[in-house]
Amino acid sequence: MIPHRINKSAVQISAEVISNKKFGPYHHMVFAVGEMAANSRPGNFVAIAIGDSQSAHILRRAFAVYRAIDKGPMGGSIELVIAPHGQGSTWLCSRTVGEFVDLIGPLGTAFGVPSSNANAMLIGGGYGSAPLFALAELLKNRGCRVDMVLGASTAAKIFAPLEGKRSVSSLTLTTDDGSAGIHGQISEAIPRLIREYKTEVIYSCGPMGMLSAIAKIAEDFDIAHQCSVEESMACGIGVCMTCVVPIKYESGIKMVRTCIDGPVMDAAEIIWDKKTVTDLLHS
Amino acid sequence: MIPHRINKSAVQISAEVISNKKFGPYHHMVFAVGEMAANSRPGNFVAIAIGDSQSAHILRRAFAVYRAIDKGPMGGSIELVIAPHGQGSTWLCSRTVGEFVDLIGPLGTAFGVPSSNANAMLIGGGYGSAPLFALAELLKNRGCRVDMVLGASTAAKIFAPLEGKRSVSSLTLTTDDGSAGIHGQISEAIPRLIREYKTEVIYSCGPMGMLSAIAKIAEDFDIAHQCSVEESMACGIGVCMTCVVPIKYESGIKMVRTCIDGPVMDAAEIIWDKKTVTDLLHS
Amino acid sequence: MTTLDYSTKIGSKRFSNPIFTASGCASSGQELSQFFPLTDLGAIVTKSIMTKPRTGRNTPRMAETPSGMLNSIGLQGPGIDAFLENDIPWLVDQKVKVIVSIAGETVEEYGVLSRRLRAVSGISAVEVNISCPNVENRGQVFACHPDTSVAVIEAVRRNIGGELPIVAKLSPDVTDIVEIAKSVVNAGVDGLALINTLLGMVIDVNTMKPKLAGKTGGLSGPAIRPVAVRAIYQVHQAFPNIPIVGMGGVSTGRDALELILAGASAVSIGTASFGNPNAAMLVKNQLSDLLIERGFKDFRDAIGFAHRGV
Amino acid sequence: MTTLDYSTKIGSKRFSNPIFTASGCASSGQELSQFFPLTDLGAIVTKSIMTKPRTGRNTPRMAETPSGMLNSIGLQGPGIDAFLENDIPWLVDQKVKVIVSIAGETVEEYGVLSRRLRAVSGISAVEVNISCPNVENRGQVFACHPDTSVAVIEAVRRNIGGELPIVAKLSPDVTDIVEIAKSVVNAGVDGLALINTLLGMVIDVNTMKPKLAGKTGGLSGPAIRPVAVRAIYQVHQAFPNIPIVGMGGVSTGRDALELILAGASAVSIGTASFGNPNAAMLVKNQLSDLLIERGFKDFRDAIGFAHRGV
Ligand SMILES: Cc1cc2nc3c(=O)[nH]c(=O)nc-3n(C[C@H](O)[C@H](O)[C@H](O)COP(=O)(O)OP(=O)(O)OC[C@H]3O[C@@H](n4cnc5c(N)ncnc54)[C@H](O)[C@@H]3O)c2cc1C
Ligand SMILES: Cc1cc2nc3c(=O)[nH]c(=O)nc-3n(C[C@H](O)[C@H](O)[C@H](O)COP(=O)(O)OP(=O)(O)OC[C@H]3O[C@@H](n4cnc5c(N)ncnc54)[C@H](O)[C@@H]3O)c2cc1C
Ligand SMILES: Cc1cc2nc3c(=O)[nH]c(=O)nc-3n(C[C@H](O)[C@H](O)[C@H](O)COP(=O)(O)O)c2cc1C
Ligand SMILES: Cc1cc2nc3c(=O)[nH]c(=O)nc-3n(C[C@H](O)[C@H](O)[C@H](O)COP(=O)(O)O)c2cc1C
Ligand code: FES
Ligand code: FES
Repeated sequence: MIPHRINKSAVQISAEVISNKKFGPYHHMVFAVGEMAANSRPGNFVAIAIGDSQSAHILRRAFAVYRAIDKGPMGGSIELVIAPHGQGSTWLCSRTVGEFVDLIGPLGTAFGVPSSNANAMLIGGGYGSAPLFALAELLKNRGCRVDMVLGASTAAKIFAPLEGKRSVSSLTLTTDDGSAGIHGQISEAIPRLIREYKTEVIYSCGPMGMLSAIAKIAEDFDIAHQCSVEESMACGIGVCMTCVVPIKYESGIKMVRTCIDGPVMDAAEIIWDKKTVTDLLHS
Repeated sequence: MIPHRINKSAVQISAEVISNKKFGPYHHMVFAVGEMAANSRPGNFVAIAIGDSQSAHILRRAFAVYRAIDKGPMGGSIELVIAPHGQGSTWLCSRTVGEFVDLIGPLGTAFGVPSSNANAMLIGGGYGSAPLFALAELLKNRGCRVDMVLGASTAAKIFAPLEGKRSVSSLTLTTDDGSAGIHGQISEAIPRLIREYKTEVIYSCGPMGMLSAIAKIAEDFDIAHQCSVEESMACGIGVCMTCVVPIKYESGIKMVRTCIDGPVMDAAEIIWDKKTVTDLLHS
Repeated sequence: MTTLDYSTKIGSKRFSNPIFTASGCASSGQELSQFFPLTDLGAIVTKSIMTKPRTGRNTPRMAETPSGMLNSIGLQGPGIDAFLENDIPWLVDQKVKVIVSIAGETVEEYGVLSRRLRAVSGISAVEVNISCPNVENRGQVFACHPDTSVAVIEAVRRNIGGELPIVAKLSPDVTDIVEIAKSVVNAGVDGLALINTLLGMVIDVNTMKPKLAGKTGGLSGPAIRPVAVRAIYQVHQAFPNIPIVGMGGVSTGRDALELILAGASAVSIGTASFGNPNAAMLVKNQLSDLLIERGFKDFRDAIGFAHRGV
Repeated sequence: MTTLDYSTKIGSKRFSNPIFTASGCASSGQELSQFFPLTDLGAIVTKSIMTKPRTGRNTPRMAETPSGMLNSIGLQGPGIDAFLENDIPWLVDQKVKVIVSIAGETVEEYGVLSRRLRAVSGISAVEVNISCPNVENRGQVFACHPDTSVAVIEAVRRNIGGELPIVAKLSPDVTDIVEIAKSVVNAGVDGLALINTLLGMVIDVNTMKPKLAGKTGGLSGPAIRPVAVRAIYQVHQAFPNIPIVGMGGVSTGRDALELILAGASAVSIGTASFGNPNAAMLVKNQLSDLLIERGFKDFRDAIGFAHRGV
């Protein structure tokens, strides 16, 4: 029998938008969520319904929690960083203060914190940096050294708010087009930085390609690597089996749900190579 | 070949909501429509898209024009009276000033005006009274006597704005529950009123059951009767054939589109009896 | 400016662009001509015509459904005589490309209709509607079975003569649409139209009866697009050289592109025109932008692209 | 307060209310138990289980569509051993009514699964999924043909023994669903589950390839409700005494009532639970209000009411 309750602190609420500000190409949005905030850990996400009851969009969209503030002036609040991409996220970004959205959270696994203090490197791609700032604060309070590396295709797409930088020992930026920081893909810079900062554990969040490249590096250096993955999710609560990633299992493969066994997962367990997965599926 | 152009003054525009006021159980809404207003005649309707582009509602809703003002301070405007009934009308009634809706109009036939002045009776049920006020003004300006009879299930549901009453020689109210005017169904009162006012032509607008009852009376008195019918419309512009009513045709039946050959039709041509229609369809 | 060869072919006929109206969704054309010049369409597909005038079904004839609608018109129409006298000359006069859709209750009726069309000039193709769900007896849906489908197509071929392309319109409400397609391809059609509506029903929870007078109706609109894409993909995979007129829930250029990538040589706009009389023009413009963005110089290179890989 | 007898029956088994979860849309139950007490459900229908553990298909496994979605899970599951060891005892322990859904690649596999279920206590019925579209070969969809459907049902009957009601789950993707229903009714099923998903496809217009790794997927959600209502209506008309578990796009009490009026004895909530984990409870409460409003004192009087007239 399963020992722990699944979705154990998740609740469905109608959450008021209390702030919505453009931040470069992203929207920084704050929602009044009451007690939910107290249960949210860095790495958790929330799932938000799109449109009203007459919307042709029937599925929720998942968003990583950027910050959860337990007791603010408005009660508990949760903050998200949203890239207006397709119809769902664009709809959400156009909600104005005072409107309500249907929100479920907190969901999924959280980043695990090392038992003794360690040198941690936090690597974020695009809006993937969002959940890393709260993690940085947590790690710093535990006495860890926190080196942060943020990358994006171009300078404008790096999400790195001023106050977020407080908790980090170093901050390195990379851009594919060289418009800020190191020129190149984020993963290219990582090996050198690992050596420089004597990194003992990596935390990452961003596009699957980036996570996969970092996983390879972490394996080479033989250091622990927790990544927050992003697969298409229909339900966010573990009932639909759409959001799976392949992990190594006995001599084969097993599909695990990234909404309840993730989004934060041990990168070493995941089978990153698409071809290997296809081969194993058809063997 | 067909002599006149179908939908000949219809245009599709994005119309701004310039007023939205509750009026008893109805909403009185005003839209900025520019030149469209000049082409609108009493009896015409407009078709409005429901929800945004992500709405699960793919069809427009038809609304009779209550008033069209050619040159107001905001340019041309069109006014509607809407009963929030199902999802579409409820959505429309919750639009606020400054929002835009996708609107096509003017559509359909208009009330025909007698060539010489005549005693006209205008009969409206529920929001069906809306298009009759502009007609009353037109008829009065042509020198007709205008007697108006408005009915509804209960007093609150009679739509009869003060300024609308200016143009009528008499106004009679009826309510099914007796809460205002004559107690009973509107059609019960009509024969007596026809005699009293020496009615020569009837104009009606309201639920199909009411129109049918009036058609019977008009036939008995042998007076002309133009009615504005309401059938479920998918397109409003004559391309789908959903909105038909059965009319007498040679020895049988013909289905005509109420969106382009109506909504205003000669009541004497329509086959009102459901059973007759079914029998003719299966003969 | 990037140029795009936007033309397409069905059998021997060429169309200036691949955006058509869907049968039964543009009446006989005049109603839409107030909104855009009909000559901007690749073709207008007329409402399925029968030999005799037909009253159609009782009302209510429609019900809105989530992202779709049901209709049960029951093939109301003026009959072939009035159609050839009034509707066709007007369209031909306007220089609109016309595809005539025909429907019959019997195999013979299709033959009679084909003979009548034989002599008519100005027509670009005949679409044989063997899949209308709005008939009293579903046994009458010829496209439900290969043998009845073939019987109709053969009657049409025998009677229509000449080189007018024959397009068979199929129903998605079958166990194996590829099998039906195969039967009519072997019977010699020049193209396929996919898909007609799905059989559906709405019950009014207030009256507690079916909402439509005809009880069942045909489901159309965006709701059915995934079924259309699947049917087109399967049939194009089996018969890559048979042109497909694709339809089913297209209301934007993106949607049209989806059907084309699946294998459609042309795309008909049906229900979308009810919500937006300018839908066909919107789709036409958006589609051309999307094709150019993706580097296509010839529209026909995009047909069935999802089968080929990048 | 007006009272309503909300109970329903499938074969010999009684359920406290007619709201079930749909197979594959509630996993094994625990995930939803955070949101409402599972005992408030009429029954939980478990995800279709096979003999061996199964990995399922590659990702992406889903695509949102207008008022619907495609899925191609490919029957991922732990296999019957782990299922009977972990999932069933937990549900039985919680006193939840359980309907076990089974799926096989061969007729024999259904037989094996039935034999395993025979001895298990605490199960209320077995739902035989012969209609999953997410298999490599559509020839494997047993519910596409009467003979294969019957073969499976007979294998189940022979092996399951006792009086556990057998419910056959059918596919709407057939030419004549009444014919398939007839075959399994004659083979002795105690009930039917209508409908499974429709086969569909979405093409990603950016990659220009099918969006799902498995190319095709099953279409579910409000988009398909008119097809579900039609199928239930047709089958109930043909077999008024066979209980139907209705499903397909139900997300409100109104929707559930529509299926019930068409002929469903119980209603399963599938895709709606993805958008709203509390959907089943919402439907249950709204439905009971609607029934009471309409003067029903016994839920069972509403079943198939649209056939009977007022
Ligand atoms: C655990 C998790 C955390 C996330 N955190 C954030 C965040 O902090 N900020 C942010 O902007 N976005 C985040 N996303 C992505 C977000 O959920 C949406 O997928 C994205 O906003 C696109 O949705 P859309 O409706 O605008 O686009 P559409 O393209 O219209 O989406 C269509 C469908 O595809 C699915 N989909 C498409 N792409 C993806 C993808 N890359 N990942 C998952 N589902 C996809 C969507 O769920 C949706 O059902 C996260 C996703 C996951 C799974
Ligand atoms: C010519 C004409 C003029 C109209 N004028 C007005 C008016 O001035 N004010 C007003 O409030 N309403 C008017 N209506 C009715 C209006 O178009 C809507 O049908 C009504 O508001 C209900 O729509 P809904 O979306 O709220 O309800 P829903 O029940 O959600 O509508 C569902 C569908 O059913 C159709 N439908 C349902 N009932 C009717 C009906 N009685 N007539 C036509 N279609 C129906 C709708 O078009 C829609 O597609 C008029 C209708 C027509 C045809
Ligand atoms: C109101 C209506 C009437 C239709 N009439 C016909 C018809 O006469 N002949 C025909 O072949 N198809 C007819 N169809 C089917 C359409 O041509 C088309 O195949 C179907 O609606 C799917 O496309 P859509 O989703 O774009 O509407 C009709 C559809 C609708 C909605
Ligand atoms: C993600 C997903 C997984 C499903 N898995 C199964 C399954 O394992 N067995 C089965 O019989 N039906 C399965 N179905 C079909 C549903 O049980 C149901 O028949 C269908 O989705 C229609 O109902 P809905 O519109 O309420 O979802 C699945 C559906 C979805 C969306
Ligand atoms: S999103 Fe449904 S199981 Fe993960
Ligand atoms: S509403 Fe379409 S023809 Fe009248």
